[in-house]
Amino acid sequence: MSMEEQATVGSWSGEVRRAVEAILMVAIDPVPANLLAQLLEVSTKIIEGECEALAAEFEAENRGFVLVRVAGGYRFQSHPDQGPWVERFVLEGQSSRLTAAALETLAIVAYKQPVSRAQVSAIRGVDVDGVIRTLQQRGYIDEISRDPGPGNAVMFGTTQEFLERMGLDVLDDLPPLGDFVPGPEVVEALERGLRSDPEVATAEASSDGAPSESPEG
Amino acid sequence: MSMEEQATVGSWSGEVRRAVEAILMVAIDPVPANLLAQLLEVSTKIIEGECEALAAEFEAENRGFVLVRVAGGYRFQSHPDQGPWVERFVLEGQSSRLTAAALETLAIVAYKQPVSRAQVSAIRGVDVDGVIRTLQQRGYIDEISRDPGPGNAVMFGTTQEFLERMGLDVLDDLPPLGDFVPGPEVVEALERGLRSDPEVATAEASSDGAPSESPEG
Amino acid sequence: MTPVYEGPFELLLNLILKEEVELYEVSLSTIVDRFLVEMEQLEDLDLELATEFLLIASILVELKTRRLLPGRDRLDLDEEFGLWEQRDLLLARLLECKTFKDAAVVLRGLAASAAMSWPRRSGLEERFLGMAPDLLEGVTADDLHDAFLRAMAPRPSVHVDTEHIAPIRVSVADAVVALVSEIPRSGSVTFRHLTRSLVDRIEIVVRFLAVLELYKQGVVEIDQLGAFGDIHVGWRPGADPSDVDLVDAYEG
Repeated sequence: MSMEEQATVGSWSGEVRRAVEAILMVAIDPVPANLLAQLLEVSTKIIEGECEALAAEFEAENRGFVLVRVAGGYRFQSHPDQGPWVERFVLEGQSSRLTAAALETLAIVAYKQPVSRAQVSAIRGVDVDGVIRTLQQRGYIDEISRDPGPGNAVMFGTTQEFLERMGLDVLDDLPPLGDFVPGPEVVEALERGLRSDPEVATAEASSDGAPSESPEG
Repeated sequence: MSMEEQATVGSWSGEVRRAVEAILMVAIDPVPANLLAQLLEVSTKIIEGECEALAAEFEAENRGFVLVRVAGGYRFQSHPDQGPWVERFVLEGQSSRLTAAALETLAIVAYKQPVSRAQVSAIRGVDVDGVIRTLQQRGYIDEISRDPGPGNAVMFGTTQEFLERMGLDVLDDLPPLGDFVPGPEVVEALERGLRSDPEVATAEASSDGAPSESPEG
Repeated sequence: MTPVYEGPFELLLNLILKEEVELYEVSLSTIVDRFLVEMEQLEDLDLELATEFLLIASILVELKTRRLLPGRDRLDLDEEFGLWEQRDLLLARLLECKTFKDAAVVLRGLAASAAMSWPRRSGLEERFLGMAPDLLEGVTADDLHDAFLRAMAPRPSVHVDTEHIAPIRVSVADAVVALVSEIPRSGSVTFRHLTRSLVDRIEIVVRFLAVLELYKQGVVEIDQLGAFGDIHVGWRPGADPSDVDLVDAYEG
């Protein structure tokens, strides 16, 4: 199915815009125009045109958010003039503690690094994109390599900042796991996460949505 | 600084909307109306009114995203009809479709909470420890109290995450359990299946005289 | 392997409701036999689950046996009450099981439609990151260690669970008293009428036993026009309500 096939001629441009809006709304990182073009099966030029039109629309409607092109991609973000309200929200409206679930995610990255999102997600049984994003934004973890296999998944590890916060000199100072042996379903989950068969990945991702977890509050 | 002070009279409502849009754009979890009210120094009622108006606006503009009230707060999410496009984009992430057993257990916890493992187990007629643990790991349910009686059994209930995954604002939005109580024909079928009355058995066997209240035509 | 039944209720529910298509074909004998066959085919049955299956199977077999027994007069009322109670609890649990099965279907639908939308989880923009509170405040390396073990913990092993729903205690004696005050007044009433205010099936069963008791004592007449027809209960002309023995022996 492509956009052209799906939409009637009159609303074709509208359909591209709606799909772009939907994808940008859920994207964690800026989405490159060529990726959008590939996903929606239209030219990059069309995507760029639609995004510009959308950005102008939001500007004209005086929205509290903007659509910007940043770091090689498009993303939604809060309007610069709403900074003071967002600051209030950051300072007063957010929990200052990691949830138990977020701590588990951080622990998995710390002990299993390098590890991919999919692997962590397989162990935790939930979608961890949001948590990984927060941990990365806070500088506790970062991309440290790429999986050499097909798909080239991003592999995460902990940062120098993390070590400092935990009062550790080197990673080996983490409390040892002893003779801990993970249960069979954990091993299986890891294997599944490591399997880089793209077809399987697609099939899994397209079944009805993984539950996701939030890192805070 | 409050909204009233900052904004001119004419655009006051518009300013609340813009701030709400900006905050929701950076929030990771649904933001409760009363938190928005507190941050923006207006009443919860006003926030609710503005959010409803915003949601209606996006709907009318036929956007690819929606503003919804879920799990006690507001959030942006992709429009349901854009699911197929978003799916193409969200390739990573662990699918974790719940099994029938997990769903039934979840239903019991949702409707009977607070409820103990033993109570769930008694209803399902099977041991539910593994399923309960899975649901807890995925964040759908959690320990919410202890039974004051002997044994101090852990009592389980559903979480915010559960509401989010079900797309519900509050628990009361679940259809009433009464809707699922089997109809008279099922009750009758079950009764018949377990009937031990020998006279009836004979009557059935010889099929003498049509039963006056048979559910079948 | 045969379809995996989560438990004895699911299996029994399935066996009975499958028969629902042909209501007149519903036969306890068939159901009991199939239940036993399915049970035999279940592999990897752990002790707890096996016990549950056996418990249900024994109730079923007893019901079937009772059905085949001629001459119900010789049955001990207490014994019969016990069997009825078991059957009734079984029914109640099957109904409960079915209720939540149907509720689960709705949850599946809710989850599926909610999954058509993805929430925004992009989080804070760079310019706000500096002011965000330090989430690792107070977290130690040991906390991290424990969190890792929690995350990797295998599912707990199956544990023994013998809790069952406590039977509702209702007494035949109380039911007899209620009937003695009601039936003579109305002359002749249907059993349906006598139980119209009752909710719990076990209460209805007890009331039925009370009617049987009054019949045994010769103060009421029972008439049923055809199988499944209404049961008419009439006060026998001349019988004295004050003569009725209150059957304390059948309490509870």
